[in-house]
Amino acid sequence: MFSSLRRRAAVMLLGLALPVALAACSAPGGDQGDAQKSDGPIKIALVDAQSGQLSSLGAWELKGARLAIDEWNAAGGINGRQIELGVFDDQGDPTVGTNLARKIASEGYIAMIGTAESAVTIAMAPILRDSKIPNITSGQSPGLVAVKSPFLFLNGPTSVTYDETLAKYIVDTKGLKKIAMITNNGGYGKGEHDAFTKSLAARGVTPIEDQVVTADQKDFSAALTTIRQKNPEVIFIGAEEVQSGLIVKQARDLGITVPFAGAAPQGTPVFADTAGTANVEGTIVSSPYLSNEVSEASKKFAAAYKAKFNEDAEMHGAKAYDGTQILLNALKTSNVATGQALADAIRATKYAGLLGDFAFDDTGVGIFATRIGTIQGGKLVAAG
Amino acid sequence: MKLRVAGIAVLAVLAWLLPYQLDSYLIHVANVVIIFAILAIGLGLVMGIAGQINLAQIALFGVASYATAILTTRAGFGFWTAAALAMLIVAAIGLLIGTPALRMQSHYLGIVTLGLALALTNWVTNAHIAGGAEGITGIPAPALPGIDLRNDYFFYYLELIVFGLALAFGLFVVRTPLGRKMRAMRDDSLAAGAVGVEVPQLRMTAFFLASIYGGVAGVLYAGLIRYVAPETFSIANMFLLLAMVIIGGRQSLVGCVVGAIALSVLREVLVDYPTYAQVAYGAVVVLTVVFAPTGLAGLPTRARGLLQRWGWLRRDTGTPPKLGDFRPYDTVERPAEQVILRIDDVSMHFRGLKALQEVTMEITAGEIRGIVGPNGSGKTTLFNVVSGLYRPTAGRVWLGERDMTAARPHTLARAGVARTFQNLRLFPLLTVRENLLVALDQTSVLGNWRYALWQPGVWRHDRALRRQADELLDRFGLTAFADAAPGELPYGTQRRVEIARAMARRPRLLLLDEPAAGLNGEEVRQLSEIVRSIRSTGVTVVLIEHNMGLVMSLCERVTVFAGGRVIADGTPAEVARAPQVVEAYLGDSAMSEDVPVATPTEAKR
Amino acid sequence: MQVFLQTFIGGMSLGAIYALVALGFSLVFRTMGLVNFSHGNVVMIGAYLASTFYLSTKLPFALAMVLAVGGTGLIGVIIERVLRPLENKDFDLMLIGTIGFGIVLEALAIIIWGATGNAVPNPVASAPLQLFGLRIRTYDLVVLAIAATAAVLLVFFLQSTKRGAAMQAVAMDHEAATAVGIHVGRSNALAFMLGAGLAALAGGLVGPLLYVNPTMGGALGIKGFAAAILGGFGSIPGAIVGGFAIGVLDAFTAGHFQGYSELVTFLVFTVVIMIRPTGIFGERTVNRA
Amino acid sequence: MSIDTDSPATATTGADFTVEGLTVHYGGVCAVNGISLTVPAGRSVGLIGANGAGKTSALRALMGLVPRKVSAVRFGDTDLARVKARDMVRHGIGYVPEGRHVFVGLPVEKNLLLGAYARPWDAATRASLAEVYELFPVLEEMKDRLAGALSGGQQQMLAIGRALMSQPKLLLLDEPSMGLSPKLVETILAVLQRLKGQGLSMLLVEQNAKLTFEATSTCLVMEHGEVVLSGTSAELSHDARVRKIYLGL
Repeated sequence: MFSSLRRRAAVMLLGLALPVALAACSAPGGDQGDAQKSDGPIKIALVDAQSGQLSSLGAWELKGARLAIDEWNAAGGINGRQIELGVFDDQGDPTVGTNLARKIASEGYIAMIGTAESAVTIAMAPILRDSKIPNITSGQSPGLVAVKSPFLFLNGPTSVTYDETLAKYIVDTKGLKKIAMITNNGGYGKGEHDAFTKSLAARGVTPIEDQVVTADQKDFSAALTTIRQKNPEVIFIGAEEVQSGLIVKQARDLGITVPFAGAAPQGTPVFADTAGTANVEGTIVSSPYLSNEVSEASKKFAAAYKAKFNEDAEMHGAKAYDGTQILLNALKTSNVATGQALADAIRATKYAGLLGDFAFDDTGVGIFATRIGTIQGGKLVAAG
Repeated sequence: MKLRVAGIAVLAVLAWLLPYQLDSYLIHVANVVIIFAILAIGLGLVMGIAGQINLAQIALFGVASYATAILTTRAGFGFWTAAALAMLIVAAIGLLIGTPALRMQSHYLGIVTLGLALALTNWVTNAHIAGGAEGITGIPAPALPGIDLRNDYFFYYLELIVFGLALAFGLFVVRTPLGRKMRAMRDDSLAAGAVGVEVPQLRMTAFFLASIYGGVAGVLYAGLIRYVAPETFSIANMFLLLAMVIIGGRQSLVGCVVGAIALSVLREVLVDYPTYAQVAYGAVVVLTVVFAPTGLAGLPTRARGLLQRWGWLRRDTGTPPKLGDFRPYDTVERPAEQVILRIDDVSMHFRGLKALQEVTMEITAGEIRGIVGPNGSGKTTLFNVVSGLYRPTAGRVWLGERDMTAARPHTLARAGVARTFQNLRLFPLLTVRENLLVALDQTSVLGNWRYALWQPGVWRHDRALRRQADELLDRFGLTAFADAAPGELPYGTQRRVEIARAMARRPRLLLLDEPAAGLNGEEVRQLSEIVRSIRSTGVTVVLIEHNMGLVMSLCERVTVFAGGRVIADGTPAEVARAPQVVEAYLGDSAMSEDVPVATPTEAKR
Repeated sequence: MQVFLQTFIGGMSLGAIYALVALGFSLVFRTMGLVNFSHGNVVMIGAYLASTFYLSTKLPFALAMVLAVGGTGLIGVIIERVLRPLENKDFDLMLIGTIGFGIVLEALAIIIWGATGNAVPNPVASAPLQLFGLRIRTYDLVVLAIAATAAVLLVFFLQSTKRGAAMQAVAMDHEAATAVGIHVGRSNALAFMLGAGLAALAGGLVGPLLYVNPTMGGALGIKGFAAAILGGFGSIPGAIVGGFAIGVLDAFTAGHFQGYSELVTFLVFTVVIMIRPTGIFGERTVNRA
Repeated sequence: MSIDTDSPATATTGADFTVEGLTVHYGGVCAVNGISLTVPAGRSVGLIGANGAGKTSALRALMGLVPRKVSAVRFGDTDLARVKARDMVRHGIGYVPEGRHVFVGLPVEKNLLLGAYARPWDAATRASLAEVYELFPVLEEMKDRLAGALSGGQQQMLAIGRALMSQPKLLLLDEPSMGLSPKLVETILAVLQRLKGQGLSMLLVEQNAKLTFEATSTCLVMEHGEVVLSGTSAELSHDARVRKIYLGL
């Protein structure tokens, strides 16, 4: 019994010792550092939800990025090299995101576009920073800035900008002071809540009502009735498209007639469809990309988009298009640099895009203005 | 045995060498897989081993990662300090989530654990301290002297060691008293209570164990990903984990691990088609429960069975083992004549049915009492009242001087009441030896501290129990069947196993419910010998029996039941002559006169 | 006071949906002794079918609902047929089997209809009623009326029809039911079909109130199941009362605890169930001990 | 055979019920070992024996409720060997299970109507119902109560009434006296005698020998899964061997 035990122990020890000895010679995983070869295609990753609830955002972003890359490739690529877009599905799950961050690092991608969900991007950021892969995201949460990664860039404004512009319009321009808020406790809603409250506070305005709902709440009678009793002049919404639509629909049913105000989600067709077209009339929207008719560039973009994908362009596609353009410009100016050099090149890029004029600061934010529009006759038009 | 050791060694070496084959991404995948495997072991323990539905395992995992994240980033603790505190927190939450299991089972437990899991997710999504929906970034990497655990390769070895320990501990639990009791409770919680298993406390223990595994996995996760967010602990991931355990085979911890690895790999292979992966694993879950309830772990057994049926594999055709002779106990002096069991005016009503009506009887220490009566006259109900399965509608039950009316089955078992069941309630998935071992173990749930602090103590205790079991097997002539599943044994042998199991506790009072049902003549003779020997050690025996020959020859006194009442009480001869008894049985008092009455000792069979 | 009443009305409206979902749970439990964890996903399928018929084929809402109820009932039959070998054998395994079906149904919905979902316009165009400063949506009244009708019809079916009585008899004693000539398997299939039909009714009605997407089944299923248990599992009046109780509880916790409403709802539910495991109408219909 | 039109359930058509070589195994135990029996048309046959002798197993196997091996089951010219348990009632076999097994959560009248499940619920059914109520007046008094709230004796009457509702040509009864007081046993006996008088074929499985002897014309005695004695009820009621089997004396 004992001798067999000893023998077993000896075998085990040997089993342990062998790999340890091997490990001493060479650490496992010596495959890293196979830097981008200077020929062959330039590999860029697009990480976004291609499945799950956020997959429509992912699909739009993919189209925007694809459009930009196809334009460059048609024009001969960069330094004669074609650009290859690898598409990865994060399923809207941050853990999957962290896996993908490692995957694109190990497969030699030099830059990443996406994701549309701040939580996923935040989860990926430390790994991308360690791997020195610049990332241009479509998220807008102030939390992205708080990550303080020199490799993380935003292709649009943060909630702070959206809501500062909105507060300025509502309070300063329109002179509305009786403002009620209804926001959800999800990542997006919470960012909106904090940013808008801050912008109001800077103007000495306190919301007359501040209701928080859960991200999957369906009935808002309690919150909306409380708001109705306070007789606000405008109601700020911080929630995603569908939930915002439900809130507006129920508010109208409860006899609330005042306009709603919000950021990008309130400018989308999904919001209008869910709420009912009549119900969203007069909604005030703060967005860097109000519609495809905003400028000559956007008209051109929308036409190309329509021609390629046979559907109307919208904001997320435009954001990804801008972000990809910035990345490709930086690659061109830096002679296809990678790592820190590429990040520096992006930071130095000035680009007049669909969303406005990009010029990045140290926080990775490149644009600090949005436009105000209102929904009139079912269409989002720039406010006069 | 040698083969198994060699297999384990080969697997260990392969696992140790695995990183050399993996690139930096795949090693990360491997790290995540190991975490899921640890979680699956925990879920396997609570669901497969202890039989408690737990849909909050992912939430426990989340609690530990969040606790680690909050304690490191907000409170500034070091990683390992935070991890230790997180384990305490998750254990407390595990006990909390397990509390409903004291009151409810099955789907009730399912919805309540699911609800509590959602409540926890809701809390982390809201609480400022938990970072809301964006979660918490910047968890410091765990540090070990000289090893950089930010490196996924080194983290792999850390995980591998923890996983090895976790699996070994899990298997250790399953094979030692605690796990045996949990398996017994899963197979038949009623019978488990009757042999002294503290069922409610054991359910809590199962949840506690699951929470420890959830905690370990959660801490590792926090150290690996260094980021936590609510989505990771979603219901979808809970169902994925459940699928791993079901597909792998919930009753085998190794099966759970295999399931976890298989599904994780499948998910990775189908990473670009997550929806189809979902269809695939959902469908496999359905097919598994319908066609292979034991999962992947049960496949070898099923395959062997199939091959045998097709004639490709020879059946084991040695001579079937034979039931040995019973070795009588040493006789001790008969205890003083005192009342050991007093049933005082007990009534038991079920809705419209009055199963027992004002039953009063006394049983003297050291006697063999027969309880007879037509079907449905309330005999088994009386046993159920005495052994604590039912709480009587009225009346009291006294064991010696103790009022046991409201006692739970395990309390009664620990006070010296043992019983068998009319329809045999052996634990079907335990071997014969394990059936006895469950009953032999007298330690209380609190005695399980040894599992945490002094495992050699457990080991030694288990060895002692096994010696006792061997002695008991030998005494009852069951040695040849020690490792067989009870269901494979002849009926008469199963009956004997049940009596041996009841005797394992060295009871003062043994209740036998129709011990001779289904036995042939020779077996009945052996039974009567066994019962006499048991009595000769000072144990009081009460038996319900329809085999009147046995009752007449064995019992000193007989109590006759009819319609929930005691209609006669006396020596067998007296009772057999009593007109009300004859009427109750044959329905005809006239028949009692024209037949000569034999003396009890003459009766044979 | 006004907030209180308006909140109450809001809770009643979703409560009616929860009640319908709970009815399906309870019916299947009462007639088969089975908890169907895929019920929520069946609700989702019903919602998709109804909205698809309503939106893409431009059928009248009522007709779309009827078609959806029929189509979903068929899914119920399939689930029952696949899991039939486990009936009266292993309850917990069957429960896990239904979870597996739920996973498959959700994935199939994504494959067929996409992951994003769609909004369903309100089929009842008239303006909300005004009553003492309270506003009641006309569609809510329609939902309440349909839920009430469904409950009444169900009670009628169970109490006054041969099939209904037979179905309950099967759950109480499947052997005695066999002896009087009832085809137990067919009866169970019908029970499952009705349960799925009720789910489709709930799903179709909830579409215009909310939004139809593949994951909607999770929340509706869990809340509906909680409602059924709260009311007393297997009890028809219990399902109705439980549905409204969960709806109203939800509405009020949302009002008082804001973001933490779900936490409070489930804690309240757990405590209630711990104290009274048999629910409000605590009849012990099927005892598996 | 004469048909008594006043009786509740006697559409006796003169068919003999025959079983040959019935064997039942339960988890390794042979509960019934190749027994054969015949219930001649319009007659009642008793199957008695101590508990555990295999009577109930035999009856359940006859119904097809448990797996069995059997060479033949015939009812007149009809071969019932392959008929499923749920279809036995459609061939005129009524079954009163052991331990009553009424549908506890349904009202009494619903229980009775379910007995007629295989027939359309029409005027004829109402007539059968009235006949059952006539036979068991107490059931009519209790018709809206839940069956679970009835006493044991009432449940037994309900179980018999339910079986009669199908208008069986042969009634299989499993221990109708089980758990009943002597007075109730008398009531049940009276009912069985009345049914016997009406010419309904019956197979009565019983532990209560006296009840069986009085309710049947011939009897079989079972022990250890086999038929060990048979004869007319009158003969057997004076046979000491029966007593020995029962009381072990």
